[in-house]
Amino acid sequence: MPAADLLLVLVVLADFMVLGTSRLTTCIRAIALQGLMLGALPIALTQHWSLHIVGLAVGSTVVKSLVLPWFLRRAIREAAVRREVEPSIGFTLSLVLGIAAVAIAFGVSQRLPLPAGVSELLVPVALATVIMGFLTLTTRSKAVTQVVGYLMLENGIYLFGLTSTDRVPFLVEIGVLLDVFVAVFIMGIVVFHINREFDSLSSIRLTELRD
Amino acid sequence: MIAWTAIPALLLVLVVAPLLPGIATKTKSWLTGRRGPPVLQLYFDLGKLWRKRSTYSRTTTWMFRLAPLALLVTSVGAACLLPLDGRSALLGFRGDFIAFASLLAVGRFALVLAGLDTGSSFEGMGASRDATFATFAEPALFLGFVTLFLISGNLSLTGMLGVGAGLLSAWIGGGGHAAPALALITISLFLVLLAETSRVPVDDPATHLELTMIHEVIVLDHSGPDLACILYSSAVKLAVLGALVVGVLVPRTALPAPLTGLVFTGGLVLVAVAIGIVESVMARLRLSRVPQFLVAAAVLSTLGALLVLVR
Amino acid sequence: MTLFFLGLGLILAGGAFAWLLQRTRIADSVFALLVSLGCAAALIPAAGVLGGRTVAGVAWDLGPPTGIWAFDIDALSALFVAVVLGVGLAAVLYGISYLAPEREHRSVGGTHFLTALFLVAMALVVTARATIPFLIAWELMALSAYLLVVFEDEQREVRRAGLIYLAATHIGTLALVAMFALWGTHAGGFTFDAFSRSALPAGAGAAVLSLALLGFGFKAGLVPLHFWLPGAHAAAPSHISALMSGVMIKTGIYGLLRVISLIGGAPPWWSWTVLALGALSGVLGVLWALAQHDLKRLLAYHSIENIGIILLGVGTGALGIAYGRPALALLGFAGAVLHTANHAVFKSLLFMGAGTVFRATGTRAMDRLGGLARHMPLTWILFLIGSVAIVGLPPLNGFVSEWLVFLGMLQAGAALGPVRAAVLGAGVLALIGGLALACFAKVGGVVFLGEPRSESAAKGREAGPGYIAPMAALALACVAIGLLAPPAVRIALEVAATVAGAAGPARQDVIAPLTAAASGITVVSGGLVVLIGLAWAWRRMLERRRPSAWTETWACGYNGVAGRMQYTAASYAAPLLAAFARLSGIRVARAPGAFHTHPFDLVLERLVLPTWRRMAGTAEAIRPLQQGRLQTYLLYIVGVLLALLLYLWLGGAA
Amino acid sequence: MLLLALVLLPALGALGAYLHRAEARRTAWLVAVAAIHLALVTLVWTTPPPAVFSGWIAVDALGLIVLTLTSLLFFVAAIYTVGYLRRESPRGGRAFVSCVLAFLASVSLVALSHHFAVLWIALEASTLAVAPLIFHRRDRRSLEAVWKYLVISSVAIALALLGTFFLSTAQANSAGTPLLLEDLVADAARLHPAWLKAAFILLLVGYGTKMGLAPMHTWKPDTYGEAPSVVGALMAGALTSAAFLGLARINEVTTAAGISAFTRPLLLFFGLFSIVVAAAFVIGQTDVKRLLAYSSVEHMGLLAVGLGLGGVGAYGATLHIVTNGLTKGLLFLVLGNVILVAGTTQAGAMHGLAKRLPISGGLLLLGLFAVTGSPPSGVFISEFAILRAAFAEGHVWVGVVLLILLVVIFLGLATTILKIVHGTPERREPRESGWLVLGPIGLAAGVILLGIYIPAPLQSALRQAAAALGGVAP
Repeated sequence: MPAADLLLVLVVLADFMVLGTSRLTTCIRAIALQGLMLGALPIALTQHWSLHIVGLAVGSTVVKSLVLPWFLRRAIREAAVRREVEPSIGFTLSLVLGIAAVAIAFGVSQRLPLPAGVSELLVPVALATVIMGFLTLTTRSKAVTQVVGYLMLENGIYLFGLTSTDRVPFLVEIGVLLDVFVAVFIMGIVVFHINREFDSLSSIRLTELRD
Repeated sequence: MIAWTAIPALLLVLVVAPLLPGIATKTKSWLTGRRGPPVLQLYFDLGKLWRKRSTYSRTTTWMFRLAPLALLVTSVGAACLLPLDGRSALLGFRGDFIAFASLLAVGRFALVLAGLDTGSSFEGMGASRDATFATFAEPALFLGFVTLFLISGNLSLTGMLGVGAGLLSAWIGGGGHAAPALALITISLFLVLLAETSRVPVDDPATHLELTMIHEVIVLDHSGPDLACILYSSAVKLAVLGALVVGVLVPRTALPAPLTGLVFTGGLVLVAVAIGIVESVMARLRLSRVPQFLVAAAVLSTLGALLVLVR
Repeated sequence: MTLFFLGLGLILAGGAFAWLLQRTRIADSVFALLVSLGCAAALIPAAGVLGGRTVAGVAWDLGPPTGIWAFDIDALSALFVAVVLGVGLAAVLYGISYLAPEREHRSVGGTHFLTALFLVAMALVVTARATIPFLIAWELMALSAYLLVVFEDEQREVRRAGLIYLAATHIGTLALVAMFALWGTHAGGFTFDAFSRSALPAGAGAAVLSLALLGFGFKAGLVPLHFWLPGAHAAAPSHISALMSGVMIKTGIYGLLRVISLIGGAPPWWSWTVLALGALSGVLGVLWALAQHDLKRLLAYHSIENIGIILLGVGTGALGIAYGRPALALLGFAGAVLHTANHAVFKSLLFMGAGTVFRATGTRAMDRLGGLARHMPLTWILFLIGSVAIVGLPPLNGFVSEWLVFLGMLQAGAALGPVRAAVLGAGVLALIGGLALACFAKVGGVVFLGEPRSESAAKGREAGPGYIAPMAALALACVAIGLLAPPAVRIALEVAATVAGAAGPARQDVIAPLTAAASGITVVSGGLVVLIGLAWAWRRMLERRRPSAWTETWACGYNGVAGRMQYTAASYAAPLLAAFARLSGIRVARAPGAFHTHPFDLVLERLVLPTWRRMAGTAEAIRPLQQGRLQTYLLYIVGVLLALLLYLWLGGAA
Repeated sequence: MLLLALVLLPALGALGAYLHRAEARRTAWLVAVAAIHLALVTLVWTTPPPAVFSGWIAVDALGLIVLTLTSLLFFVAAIYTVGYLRRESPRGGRAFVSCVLAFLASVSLVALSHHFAVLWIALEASTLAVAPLIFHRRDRRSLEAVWKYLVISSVAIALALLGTFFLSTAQANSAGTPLLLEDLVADAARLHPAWLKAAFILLLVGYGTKMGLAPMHTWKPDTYGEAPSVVGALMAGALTSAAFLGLARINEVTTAAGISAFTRPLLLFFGLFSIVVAAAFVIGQTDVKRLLAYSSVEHMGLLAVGLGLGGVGAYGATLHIVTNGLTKGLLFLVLGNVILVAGTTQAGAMHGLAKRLPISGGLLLLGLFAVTGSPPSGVFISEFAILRAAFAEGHVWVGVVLLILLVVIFLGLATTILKIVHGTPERREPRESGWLVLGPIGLAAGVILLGIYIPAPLQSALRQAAAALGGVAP
């Protein structure tokens, strides 16, 4: 159990890293790190080993900490985009809101009746990650950061999914993983096109379509 | 439905009609200290016009020539629908008062079209005014009939004014507020008469300025027998509307037959005199005020109807 | 009913042939033949019902959700079928000639097909006995009419008029949809049979009646729901104007009558409302007509007026039921249905006349017309017959129905209680009659009499028999109904009896004396015709003895008359309009030496369009919601999520 | 096996299409696959196949309705695509056909899945299959559109995944296979209500976004505005219906669990709010495709309202899936024809369509009247049922608001579309290509047929589907 709790704390720290940094590469590194923790978590949480758990751990690790970060890095490599511009609410406020998110997550989890045998940290961390994913999505303007935010959101949900690993069949989890993989893959392609199409030094607004 | 007994009274009206404008003019002359034309002047005029030949404008069509005849037929037709002898009309049926008003309207429609047929803007002007004032006179006339219907409970003119109307008992305080209502509509009908027959204060038959005329200006182009028809029809119309006023004011069903004719003729003469008096004491209204005058008549009628309604 | 549907099928087939064969020479003849046959076939059962026979209704069960499709012809339906197909046939035949000159510019065959569809839809509207077929027929009618209105869609005005019409009719249809939905929910079924068997609770009944007034009121064009009507009628080709004005708007009246008969009467408040709306429509319709300079717009406003008169009848009849006076109900409804039929005949005639004038001169502006009587004598006589009829004068049909409406309102006065107040409506009807007379004197005088006011008016020549014959048929109908008042009145009363639900001796007590009284009308009208005829013969005889002289118009010393010097439509109407001040709906522009009046629709331009603009403004104001930033869009989702969680937290979780 | 074939056929077809290099062969392939798929669907109607994968993949009335609609629309779209690709040859045509087929596979899977996780996977897959199609034109605007679509849809679908997890948590104490629809419904009484409600909320937001319920509809105008018309037709007709199916599935569970009092007001609120938003944005809208997008928002709102009303409303909503799908397909394809000749989506730049392209012009007019619910279109019948439900279930105010909004939307749609249909055209076009009008004519015929008569098999399917959603047939 302590290993699992440690991993969960690291997940939250990775969230804060994304929120606090201005460098895109750091963002991607943070999400890769988070992916690594998520890959390790099924193993740390489980009481009885099975092929299901191992497969999930390997799959997650490969997709979330290796393939996707690599792909995102590639997507931004050609354009000289390295820095995120100031988020619309400022880095400090982002971090403060992140802390608030953690607090809310812990508060809410107190009230949720959970099935027995699940780490007490798991649900709050999942919720906090979801919220901070949303925070990233709604306050950052660079496309890459938004993909990172989406990944955080997915990671939070994945974490929640771990509460019911033993009830959700393996096939489903692989399907989910595959979908996320394809989603980010396509997003990456679009990010690549965005970076090529729009002047990379100007802040990317993408607000031509409107009423 | 058809009462042949009404024919003598009808003939009487048709004969006496041209006398009434003469009496009105004479009264007015006397009151203003002049001698005035003879009472029978209209008969002379009609006779003279009858012998002449007509002159037509090349602009006009058959409408222009039809109008005087239509006017004549409708005026006489309207007379057939009134119980002139105080008892029953030549032709009476449920809702005949609507036909009465409509017949007068047919004549007017033809006359207005004839005015426009000449293409002259003077006659167009007259047509416009005639149509305008007649429009406002219509509700007053109908509401008068409505009041009569409410009092008598009958839907034909014979029933409203003649046999079975019970106007006499109404006048002497029979049913509720019937007497004041009858008084109101008498006034209202008289005002309608003034307007429909183009007398002061709506129109001045004696005027000679085309821009101020109404009735006279429509018939500017009519001549000879056509004009005679028009003048005679106007006189008949005056007599018919006068007979209506007399019919309301003086119920004669209780009188013996010979006396009825006498009273009736006397009543018509009185109406003519009243017209003369009005003409001598009032000036012609401004044209834009005339609708108000007629609306006032309609208001009187409505008031009359309301008085009977709320019994 | 088989014959009826066969007839409708023939009409549709005629339309289809007109479309498919439009490049061939026989298209028109085939179309005319098939439509004539179809109308004749479908009219046979209707005539039978009016003659006292009964027709067995039909019903097909198509299963839910469209349910039972029932059709039937009772006396009310029969009268309207007669109106639809009788007038419709004349309009279609007229339309063949009327559209012939357009052949080079556009697909005339398509228009003929739509006209046939329009006719069939109207015939189905008045025979349908269940919700879904009724609404389908109703909408087919509305939409085919729309497509016909925008016949000349290259003109901006036409498109605008079409759009306004479409908007109005759609609102009306939705009101009816709501009405039927509500009614069916309470009645437990969607056939008219189910409606008539059920008793509505008071609240639902009030809602149904209000929605009926709204929905059918839009179609009928009563003030203030009339705003689509003048534009659409003016924009449509003339035979379509004739159909719309003469027949289509009457389906609104049909609807009201049908609803009354199904519910079994309406409460007093509703009847009074109808009566008041009738008075309002009548007076304002004719007043606004007087202000118009465009011949077809003028006629369109007269339709509003006549709808007002019809509604006075409907309101009186409804009052009769509401206050338990069957005689009153019979008279009111009889006036309404007879005037409906009459108006269909003479208004179609007038619109065709206007169309003939338009074809001859190329303009509908009255102030560019004049003097057409000389070169178009037949058109003029037919138009005059229409005019006399619409003004409600003897010896024509308009007089008969207005007589009935008058009698209805007076009959109210004979009763006791609050219903007596309806008698005052007679004054309003009289005013309407007076105004209508003034107005049609203007139309006839300005358009046909005097001197031409423009080159194009001078060029006008008499139209061919293809134009004249259908108009003559309608004119003949005007004369026939006018002179044969007793049978017309009897049929109207029988129809009214089906609406009022009156039966037995009570009904005969009313019908017999009234039919007798109507023979008085025949005497007056016949006498009028005969006497004027005699007077004319006598006068011409006299003229032969003393030949008349021909010269210029005297015109108080001016030398003759010139077209442009004549009194115009605007100046003719000015004193009357001045008396009504702002209500008259004209904008006056004065300049030294110039005086113009511009008529405009008070309701459309002061109420409807501003409301629409305000709505569009509001819509514009919330556009920034969709302002293009992805982050904001995501915030919406987060916001919704939080709000929902809060909802769960506060209320739902327990 | 038949059920698997319905999914695998287009999936393999997608791969196969990618291998074809010649465009003509690819489109022939597309039409062939579409036709076979449609034939298979017909087979499902005649001989209902057994469920596979222990009930995960099965066919029921509601799913069959969505499946048939999808297959039918797809077939029409495939025919249309033949004409479309002839006129406008896109870069990357290979990916186009493959993605379209992948879309068919995923939506078929949605319709057939009786397992919430499979449902989710399939819906997410359909989202992803569509994305490259939106980016078809490869310009800045379509780039922006696809980006917004991807992010919003992905976020929403992620929420739906969370909801699915919640659902499985709610099921912790009950028997049966986790997340299997039949088991959830059968043992609904023992679901944990709080978790179920939370799951419903998340699924409502998630699938609601995919449907395009306001205020989560924001991707719709951009996406529909930039996607090719064929794709628009498929998305507005089939994809939204599939997303609604997701919502309907959870609704089956909540109805069985007896928490309708909690879910129905939410459905009513989002339904009406969507219609309000659609009304506001339809007025004065000059871009025809965005106009259709808002119309789609409106109809999604109607579906939600029908579901939220229950009773006959559920029946109405089920029928509305079909009628709306056909109508949307018709409108998108016809407007596609317009855009092909006009070269723009701005209504101001097109006029005189009735004379320029008489068939398309007539169809557009018909589509306008159909989509606004004029009788005798099928949309009218379904809307009428929903309206009846409003009165019958005691939500009179819903009915009143609905009617007023329908008027406003009609005005907005009519103003813009009639501007296109009427007027004088700039030039006349040669005869219209049969490929481009055949499909829309078929759809129009279908829409009108449904307004008059509903065939017995469909009728009984609708009845069953309505019953599953806790409603009744009229």
